Amino acid sequence: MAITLTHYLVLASVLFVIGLIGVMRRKNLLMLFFATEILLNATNIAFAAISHYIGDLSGQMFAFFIIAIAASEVAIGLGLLIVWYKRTGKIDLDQMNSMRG
Amino acid sequence: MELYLYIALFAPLVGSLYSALFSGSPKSQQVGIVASGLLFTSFLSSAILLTYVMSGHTVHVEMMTWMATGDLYIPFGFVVDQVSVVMMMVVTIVSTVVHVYSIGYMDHDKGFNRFFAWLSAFVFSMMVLVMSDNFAGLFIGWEGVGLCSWGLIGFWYHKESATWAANEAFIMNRIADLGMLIGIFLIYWNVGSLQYDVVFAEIGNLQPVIITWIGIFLFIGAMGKSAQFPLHTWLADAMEGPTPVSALIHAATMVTAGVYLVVRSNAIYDLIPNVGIFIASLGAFVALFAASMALVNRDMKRIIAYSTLSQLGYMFVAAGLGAYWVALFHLMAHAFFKALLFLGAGNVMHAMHDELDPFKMGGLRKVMKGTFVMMTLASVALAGIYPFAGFFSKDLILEVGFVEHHYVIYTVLLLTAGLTAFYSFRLVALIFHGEERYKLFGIHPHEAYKFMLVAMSPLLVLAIIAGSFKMTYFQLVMNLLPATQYHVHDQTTYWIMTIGTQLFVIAAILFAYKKYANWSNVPDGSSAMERSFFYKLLWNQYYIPKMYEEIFAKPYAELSRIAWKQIDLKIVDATVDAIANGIYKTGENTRDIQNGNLSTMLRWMVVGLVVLSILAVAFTVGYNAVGA
Amino acid sequence: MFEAIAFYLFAALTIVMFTITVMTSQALYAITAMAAGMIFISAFFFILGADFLGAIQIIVYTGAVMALYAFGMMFFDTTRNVVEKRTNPRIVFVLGVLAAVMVVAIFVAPIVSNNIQALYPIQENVGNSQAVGMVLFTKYLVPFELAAVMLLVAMIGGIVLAGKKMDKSLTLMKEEEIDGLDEGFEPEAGGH
Amino acid sequence: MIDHILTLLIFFPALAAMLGFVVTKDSMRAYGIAVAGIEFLLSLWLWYAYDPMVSGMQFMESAPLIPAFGVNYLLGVDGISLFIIILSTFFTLIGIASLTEKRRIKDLIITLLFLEMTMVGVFAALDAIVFYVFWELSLVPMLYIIGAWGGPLRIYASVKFFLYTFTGSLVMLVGMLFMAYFYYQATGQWSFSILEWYRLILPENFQLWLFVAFFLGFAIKVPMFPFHTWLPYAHGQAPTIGSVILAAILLKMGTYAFVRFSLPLFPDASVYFMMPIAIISIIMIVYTAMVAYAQEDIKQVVAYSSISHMGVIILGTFALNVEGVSGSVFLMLAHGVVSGALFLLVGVIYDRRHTKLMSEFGGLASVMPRYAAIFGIMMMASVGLPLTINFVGEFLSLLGFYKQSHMLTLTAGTAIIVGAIYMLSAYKKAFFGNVTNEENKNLKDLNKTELVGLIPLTIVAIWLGVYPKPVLEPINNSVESVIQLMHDKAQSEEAKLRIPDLSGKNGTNTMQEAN
Repeated sequence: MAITLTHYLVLASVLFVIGLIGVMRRKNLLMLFFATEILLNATNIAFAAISHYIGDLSGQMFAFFIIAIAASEVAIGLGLLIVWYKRTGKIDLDQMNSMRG
Repeated sequence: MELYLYIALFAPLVGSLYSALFSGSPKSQQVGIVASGLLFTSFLSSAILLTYVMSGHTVHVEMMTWMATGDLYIPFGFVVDQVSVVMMMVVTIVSTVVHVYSIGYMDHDKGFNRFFAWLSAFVFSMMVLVMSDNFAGLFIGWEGVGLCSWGLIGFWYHKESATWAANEAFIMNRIADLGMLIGIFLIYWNVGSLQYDVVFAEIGNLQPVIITWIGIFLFIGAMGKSAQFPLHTWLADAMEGPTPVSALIHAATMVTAGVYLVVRSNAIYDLIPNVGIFIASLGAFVALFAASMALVNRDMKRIIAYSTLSQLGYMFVAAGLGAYWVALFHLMAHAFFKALLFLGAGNVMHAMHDELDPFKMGGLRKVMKGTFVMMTLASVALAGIYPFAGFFSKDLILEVGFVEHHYVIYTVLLLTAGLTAFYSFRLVALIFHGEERYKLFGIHPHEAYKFMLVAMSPLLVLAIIAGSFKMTYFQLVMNLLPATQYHVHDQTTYWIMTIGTQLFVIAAILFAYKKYANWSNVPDGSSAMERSFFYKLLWNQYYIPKMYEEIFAKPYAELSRIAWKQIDLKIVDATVDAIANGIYKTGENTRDIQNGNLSTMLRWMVVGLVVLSILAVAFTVGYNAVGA
Repeated sequence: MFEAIAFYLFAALTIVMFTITVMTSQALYAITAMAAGMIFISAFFFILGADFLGAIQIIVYTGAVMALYAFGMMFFDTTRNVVEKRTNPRIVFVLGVLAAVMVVAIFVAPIVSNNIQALYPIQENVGNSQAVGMVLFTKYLVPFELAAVMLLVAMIGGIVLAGKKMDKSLTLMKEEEIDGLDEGFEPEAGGH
Repeated sequence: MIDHILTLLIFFPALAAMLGFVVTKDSMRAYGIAVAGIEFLLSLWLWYAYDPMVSGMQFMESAPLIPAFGVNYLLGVDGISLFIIILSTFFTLIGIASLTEKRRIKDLIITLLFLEMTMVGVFAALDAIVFYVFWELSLVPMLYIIGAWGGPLRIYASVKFFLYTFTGSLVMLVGMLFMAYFYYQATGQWSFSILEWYRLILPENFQLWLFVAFFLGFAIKVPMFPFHTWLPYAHGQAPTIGSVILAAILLKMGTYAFVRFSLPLFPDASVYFMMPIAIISIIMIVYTAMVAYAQEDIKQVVAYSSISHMGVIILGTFALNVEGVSGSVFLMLAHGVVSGALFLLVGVIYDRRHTKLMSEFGGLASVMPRYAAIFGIMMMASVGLPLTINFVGEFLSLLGFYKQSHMLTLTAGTAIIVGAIYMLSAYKKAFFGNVTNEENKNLKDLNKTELVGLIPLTIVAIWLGVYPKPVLEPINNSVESVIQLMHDKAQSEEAKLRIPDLSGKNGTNTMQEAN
């Protein structure tokens, strides 16, 4: 039995769901970051797989850019997180409600 | 000749504008004199035009374009032909007299200058009405006289009754004007033009049903202006205006515009005899109906107003039966003696300090000789006694009815002639004869200014001799109107009819004198006659004004209030507000979503993602399904 | 056959690793599991023939990003268990699954209907890195440069944010003192 | 300069308004009058340079804005828009010249000049997007005027005004985008040019939907029943100048847009919806006239009378023949002049007494004769007396629609009756009778500032009633080309029948030739 694109897509979506669950479940900001990384990686797999099975390099290109974005996100996000932690001593999501409308 | 036409037309306008300039400043005699002078100029020009027309010419000018769009082309065009020149003469003569008279009558009024502005403006509108060569121009004049009538009825605007009457007159006329407007629309879309000559030349080619509708709608217009039933109530109320106004507008000129319209459109009405019969029947009905109300009225001016209404009925009988020239002739004769009657009544009013109840007068002939003579002669003319003007015109209408074999109409008109004589002389007897009841009220009557009486004299002369123009007049208008001679063929019948009518009328006069010449008390509503049903019915004008009030005015006001308070505010507006409120409330309620908790927000984000992707899938599936 | 075995093996490993990342309450476990998961993902790239991408995955993710997280964690108290309030795990799960199904459907639909054409077909005669380079520096040159600038900006931003007032412990200072340090320093961040 | 006169007309007031920020408060009025005066002269020059014999667009200007989607800065005027532009500049001038407002006059004049820019922009725009932009921009200054200088309920009124009109125009925007998309499908190019759209013949079912989308936007602006309730509030709370501009110009945007968009773009849909719209117009005419009769506040009488007259305009527009459409375009001007003047007049009495309730007045004719005279003339014009400006428009509108339906015209014709009823009774309540209220005994008659505003309006109201030709002729020529275009485009049998064919007529250019 050959591995088809569908296998990869199912895998990607399983990972994506894991990421989503993490995003929804986690209250610790650091953990939330991990979950987003999972989401990004899940898509990367999907892109690479599509790229492979269709024979088009655009998918890989997108994966590159996603990695670049992930890297920038981590840099900025962690920076902010540290500043936040230094001011409040907590990185709990439930305590960040200054945006209450 | 065009110059004279323009002078005749625009001299009153100049007079009006000149007077309007001074309308803000206190009374100055010269305004009245200038306005009267300009009116006299207009009269002279009309007279010159009359001689010109009598020599067999007509004048037709087109001053400028008014409206032109699509196929519609309406110019300011004026025509002086055999019919319009007669009207012009009537209008200018009566209005010149009334202007001069008003200088005396309005002597003590604060609004002297304003009065002349309105009065001259009225004459201008009337001239436009009669001289226009198309229906749109006629409509300008038509509405113009309506406006001036509004301004003049409500001239004493501090009086509630006057302004109410003014509005009533205007609005009632508007109802009729709508009919006229529809008539004009019908003509335009079927003929393609509004010029008289084109319309009358083409009208025969149309389908009979369309011609009938045109005739009906134009007549509805005429009904309003000429106060025919059921739009008659405004005329009696219009007596709130100054008396010269009643004389000029509500007796001699404006109210006869309806008759003029029918006469002018004779080419149309000739083709639809059925409508003609209806017009004649309505005319006969109104003649009797109005005369009956005049029998018991105790307001001098209203009695004369009802008499006017009654005479308008006569005119419509003639016009409806196709005797257009007879209608126009009666219009002319009536204008003279009725204006005279009104001006006389004005003198009496002045003398009696605006008292209108003839029962409170009596014996005035001693102090007001001139007025007495004039009013008596005018009443004789109105009653139609030989050789006064009324005899020639009114008896002719009776003959028309007889010759055309409409015996019912003839009988009604004959009866009305008797009633007319009765109420006219009831008025004369009550005012000028009998005991001097006015002394009870401490009034010291005095004769009007000399020049007012002099001003009235031309009307007196015309009221007496107008009948002798009959043949000249007939020669003149037969160029334009159907020249049917109405003669009872049998000589015996003719003489019996004429003499019989005369005797009947004289009997009515004598009865009136007998009953009222020696009246001594002021009735207070306690006599048996005053309590009878018919008296009450007539006294309340058949309860028609009250009915209109109850059926139209009050429900309209109530409905308006409901439309505003209930429908507009409570339904339409409230619906919109409810929608807005709903959205606002939704916002308030969903505000909790934005509670600032990032975790919750993330969850909502996922919900949104799911919804969006479901939509995407659904649309794709749907699209493929449709595409396949 | 080999490919299938590899796929299932790595798939299982990745899923397990990521599940640990999401579920554990120990921050250290989480980061370790995630680093492992990242490496396993690069395996898929190699299987798919995207060698360059696989290398990048290992270098950037496992090398740079994880190192960054590790350094970041030093600032926080990582020995303590992460205590989190749980609300409605069922909703979380249902939403997750639904989202997944939809994502799959969206990805699969156009591929199943086979109406996608390759814009930049993979050339057989050149290696993956070479091919990637050709596309990256021709068609995607502008995005590439932009990404470079973005990374630079992110780097500077990260340094500025995290490195600010490193010598002071802001937790020990009062609110006013902090505000006094630097007016431009997010005055609202405390949340009043 | 003549080549860019429209751009000049649009942006000169805006530029002057911006410069106005540096003008001192005391000289602001003079500055405003000067700017509005120059603008008015420019618009008169536009009229002078306009060739009345050409039925198509003139003074066209074009510059690409978003070439990829065919959005161009496209301007031009024809007989239909020319006079509304002049009316806008005229009323801005009159409004500033007779301004009696004391509060923050500088801001007010600057706002008015901005408003002038948007008004001229709407009427000169030939590109749907440009049109839309100006259409929406016009809301902002008006909102500011109501919100900043209005009465006690101004916030409610202005929010209502904004939400109503904005909702409508959003639907209209969607319609425009669809229209552009259809154009793209038909020709393979994007275009928002109205003139390009004119050439498109849409299938009838598309026409119906698009017509409804456009209709909603226009109808709310007009405002047509049952979307009219924002207007009384807006008028009730707006300062005099706001009401004047609102009634005279802003409402005309809706009716103008009907002639500019709905008729030539969707001839079949116009015929299809003719009767329902006529019935709505008749409801507007009669119903709002009744509501007007019930009012106690004289300004509300005038406000509701506006709605009633707008009904006649809509009726004339949907007569779909030259007489009716010319009449309705003319009536737009007429109603602008008359209702603008009436609002100015109401403002005069409000300035003196700070109340608009008719029961507070009575007998004003003897205290303020000049005021009563001018009010009387304007009232009679509003009632539609011949030889006043309104009559020409009303007569032609009704005449035109009579061709389409006899019974409906007869019903609509009651406008002349009900109009007389509410106007005369309002006049009677306020002006006739004795002066009962002590406060009214010493009211001053019109002063110079007020006369400056009112006398030109009176002159125009009578002049164009007696001699409408200079205005009616260019309108007629442009309308003829619109009608011919509609006839040529019409597909259904009924539409071909209802819209007259003018091609046999001498001197009629079709729109294609003119462009």
